[in-house]
Amino acid sequence: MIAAISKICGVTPLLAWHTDSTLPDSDLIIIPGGFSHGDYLRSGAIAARAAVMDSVREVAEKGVRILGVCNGFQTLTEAGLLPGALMRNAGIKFVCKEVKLSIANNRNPFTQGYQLNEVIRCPVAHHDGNYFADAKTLQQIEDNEQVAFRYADGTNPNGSANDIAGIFNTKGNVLGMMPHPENLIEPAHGGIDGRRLFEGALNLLKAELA
Amino acid sequence: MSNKTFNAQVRVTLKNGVLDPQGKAIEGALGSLGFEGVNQVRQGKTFDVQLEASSKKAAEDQLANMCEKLLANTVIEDYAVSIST
Amino acid sequence: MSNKTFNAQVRVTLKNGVLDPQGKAIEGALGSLGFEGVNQVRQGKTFDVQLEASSKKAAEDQLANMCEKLLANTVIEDYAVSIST
Amino acid sequence: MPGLVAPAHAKKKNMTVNNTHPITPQLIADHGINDEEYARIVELTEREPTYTELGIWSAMWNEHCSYKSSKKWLKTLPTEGPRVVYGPGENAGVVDIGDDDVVVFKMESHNHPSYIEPYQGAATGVGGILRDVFTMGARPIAAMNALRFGEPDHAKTRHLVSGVVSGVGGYGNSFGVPTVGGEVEFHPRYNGNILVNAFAAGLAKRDAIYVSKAEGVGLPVVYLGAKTGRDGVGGATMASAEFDDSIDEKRPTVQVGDPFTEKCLLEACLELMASGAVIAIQDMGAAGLTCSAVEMGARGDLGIRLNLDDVPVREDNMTAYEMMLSESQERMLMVLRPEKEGEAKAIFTKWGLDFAIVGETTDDLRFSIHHQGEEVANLPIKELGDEAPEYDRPWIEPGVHNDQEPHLFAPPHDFNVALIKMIGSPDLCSRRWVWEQYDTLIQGNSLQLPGGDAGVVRVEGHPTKGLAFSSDVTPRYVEADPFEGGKQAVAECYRNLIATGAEPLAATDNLNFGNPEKPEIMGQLVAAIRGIGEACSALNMPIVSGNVSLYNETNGEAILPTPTIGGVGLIDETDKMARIDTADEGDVLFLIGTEGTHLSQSIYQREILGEESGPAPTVDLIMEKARGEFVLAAIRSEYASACHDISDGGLAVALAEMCMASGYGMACEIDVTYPHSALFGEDQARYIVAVDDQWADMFAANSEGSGVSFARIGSVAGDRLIINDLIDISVDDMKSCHESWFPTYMAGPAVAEAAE
Ligand SMILES: Nc1ncnc2c1ncn2[C@@H]1O[C@H](COP(=O)(O)OP(=O)(O)O)[C@@H](O)[C@H]1O
Ligand SMILES: [Mg+2]
Repeated sequence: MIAAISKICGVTPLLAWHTDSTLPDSDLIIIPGGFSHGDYLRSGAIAARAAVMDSVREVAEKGVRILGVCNGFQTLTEAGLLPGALMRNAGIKFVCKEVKLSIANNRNPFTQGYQLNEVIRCPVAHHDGNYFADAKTLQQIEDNEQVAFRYADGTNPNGSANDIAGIFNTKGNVLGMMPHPENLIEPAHGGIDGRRLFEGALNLLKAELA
Repeated sequence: MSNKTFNAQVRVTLKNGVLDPQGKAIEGALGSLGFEGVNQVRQGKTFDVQLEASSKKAAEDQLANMCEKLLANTVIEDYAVSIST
Repeated sequence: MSNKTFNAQVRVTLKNGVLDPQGKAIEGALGSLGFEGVNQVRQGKTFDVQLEASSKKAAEDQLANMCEKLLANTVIEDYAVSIST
Repeated sequence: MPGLVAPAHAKKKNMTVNNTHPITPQLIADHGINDEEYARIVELTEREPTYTELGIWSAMWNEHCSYKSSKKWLKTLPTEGPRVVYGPGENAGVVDIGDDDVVVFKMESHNHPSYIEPYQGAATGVGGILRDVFTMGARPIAAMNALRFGEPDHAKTRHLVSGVVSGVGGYGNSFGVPTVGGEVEFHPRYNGNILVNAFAAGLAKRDAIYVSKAEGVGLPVVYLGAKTGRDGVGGATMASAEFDDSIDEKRPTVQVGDPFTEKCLLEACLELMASGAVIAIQDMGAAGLTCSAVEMGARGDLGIRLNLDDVPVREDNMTAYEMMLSESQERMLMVLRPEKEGEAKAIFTKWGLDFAIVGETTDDLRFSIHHQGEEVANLPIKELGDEAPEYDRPWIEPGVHNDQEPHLFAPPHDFNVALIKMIGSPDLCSRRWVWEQYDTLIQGNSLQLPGGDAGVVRVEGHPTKGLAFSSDVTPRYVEADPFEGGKQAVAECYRNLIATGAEPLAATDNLNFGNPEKPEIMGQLVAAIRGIGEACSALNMPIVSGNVSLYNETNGEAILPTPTIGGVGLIDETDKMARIDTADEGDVLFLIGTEGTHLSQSIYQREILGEESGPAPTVDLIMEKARGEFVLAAIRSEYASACHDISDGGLAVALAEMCMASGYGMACEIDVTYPHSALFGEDQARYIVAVDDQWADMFAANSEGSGVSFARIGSVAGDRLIINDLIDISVDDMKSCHESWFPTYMAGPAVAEAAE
């Protein structure tokens, strides 16, 4: 993720340690993938209770953009910054493959680089990506148009409710998603569909700059 | 105030209505192994916790607190605490 | 022979001496959340199984068999079966 | 020497087995030590060893650590080359890839533990090999796993496949290394003894490599990582013993992996090394504290004194014996620059790991162990390793089979049916079910994923370079002809690297064989090593690291001899790579090599005729090299729009695989003497290259000019594979058959991992 961000914006991101009590002043905070604390107990559970998450919660309230990818998404739900939970994949196994995503809401900095309903390619790699929320919460998420991405064309790899692959918080400044857009940002990856997400979030899109 | 050592068991189970892919998979596997008459399997977690507290009540309170804060994800899970010794 | 429905609980825990990285990580997390006096945490699994059997004894036998064959990894885990209803 | 007599008063109530435990003939035998070896041990110890000492001797002298049966033959392997920085003897081999970068790699087996507990066995196998790589200062960048299971219908196979694959993934995914390749095969000869060979490679700067040789007297010996438990006490001894049906009794030795601790250990070690605090470092693998401490001392001509009271333990009442032989995972031993102690300790504390000074280096060349105020062992440190027995075990030259002409093999009733059956068979079907459980993308540098000829990852920090990895061996060939089979394993690995456009650099070998005390098994080992050596010399692929796993037998039946080769190749310009899946409509197809003729030991013979017999195909190493270099040059000159080597199943299977990968059909006209051998013969040193129409004549002219045999066999077209009037199948039909065997098989009954 660090390499991807450096490639996209030409600046190396600052790092925060899990015990830090403050965060550097920044435009975008990313909680990347990886098995934080081995994903012992529940995926993202221990990371969600790290000291640094208090600061994340604070700046989230102030409207700073926060992106959680994969384990980052799990951490954000465990921390209560996003609704629902990510359960064991319906197929029980870890799954690493490319899926299709359709853009469910592009009126947001993270997704503004995409067309509404555009279908993009994106890899997933996770064991617990099966999005669950109770019926009422799910309805709220849908009503508020909080769904950012849905698995498209029958590629739902994990049994997620309503094919949900990524959601915003109600304010729209926090995005959590299971797929890994950072692994599809340059021709060497075989595609660049993931790039626009970061460009949007970092205000690097041409339209925005103009 | 002197502390005593308590051995506690915490059971964390999925709330009703929350899907349980692992339980489902086990149901299927049991069926394929020839076990008949299995209506349902739900998988949960247990934690055997040894802790020091001033009283059984204090230990219970602390354990419930641990569940709320860490051991259970109360969006999807219920918990139950019991102290054996 | 008419079958009855039983609700059983299976507890699967790591054998003594087997490393429990999960339990260890939870201990650490509880510590950093400010819980004091936690000596040890060991994580295990539970299975709530609903099954039909001709008798309580038959249900118990079947559950033990399920543990041996699937629910527990007897190389590193112990199991205990209890039938509540 | 200081007379060490285990005093009778040494009894400590809190020890499970104390150090005065009598040394009986039975106890000696239980440690896998024979009479002759014991006599030598007494001579070197200069008295009867104590219980702890016996454990230490047995750990150091068992097959796993001492290589006593194979050493004589391993010495014959080519291990040097202009790029080799460190060959065998270190934790992993180190090879220069230019720009001050080195690649560090090794392969190691975890066969026995994986049979007993497939998930944890495989997981800790991956953990062990990763540790070997980062102990040297390299950050792991790629992993592979070579797996061999019993026949699919065997009662245990599905359970083992399921557990091993999730264990490999469970550890590697969590640790964060991409798994970019491997092998999976099934054969009844592995029914009671599966093979799990794990490979890892890492990247480091040439001048930042760390080795195990300690330097300096009176320096602190530091214990790093996770705490010690009773896991795997006697594990290395178990790995050197044949299985019998009493295996269940050996179960308590199973180790559990903790990938998160390992990840922290990686980061802490690299940080520590960068701080300049490390003089020598060694991971605790087989025989844990014993092996690592002896190695560090003996290499540096130093003694080591350990105080076990300072060893971080996670269980009560551990004896010296248990601590010295524990195989708890995720641990390291280091000799520290004393002035850096504070800094070093802070790093480990930050990563939540144990850091304890447990001893010091001495000048007396003794391995001295103290526990609870007593010296429980005092042994000559050099002799523990250097004086390990080295056997020239009797061996017999393997027999040879007469060549079998193609016309002696029945042709199929229907070529389409035969091809479909072959590509949907257990050994040729798609391994997608396996590799989709592995994180192949983590770190963001994967350029070629499993499913092609070799996995490729970028060299981080370099604009154009990449490394290719392939793992290969064809055990049925090795069984038929250990010498040719050994050659073939190397040659196929070489070919897979070439097919991506990589220059093969070096290899690691994992020699899995049966009981070396049987002359015919020893003969297999000797001949296979000879074959590997010859091929490695001819193809400039020195062996820089490796592992020997013997006694792979159950109830007297040995596995197929399986010398797995893990090869590494260098791609200078990754935008000029070739891949299996990039053939484009209109491309012209070239066969590099000649018409297939060899059907003995082929997949055709096994899957269609139901037989495994005859000689292995021979490898002409001169031709192998000439064709390899030609194909490599063609790829580097960007002639090849796609490339694939021809291996199991022959030409037709290779073409089918390219069709399925690209989604395009092919129309081929080939010269055939015997159709079935032309299509399915497994002759060696062959490739298929797809060339853009506009370059085809030029490519043909170059082939002529360089003297390699080649044939223009057709073009990429439509959505069917058509070969003469023999084969006509739609790509979709091939795909569905190729993709379905594994998931269908694994959906069958009795998979215990659901409860994981
Ligand atoms: N255990 C495994 N893990 C990852 N990839 C695997 C595994 N087994 C096979 N593969 C991949 O499947 C593909 C086909 O394997 P194989 O038939 O052995 O290749 P080849 O014939 O080129 O040696 C290769 O890309 C290989 O890396
Ligand atoms: Mg190949």
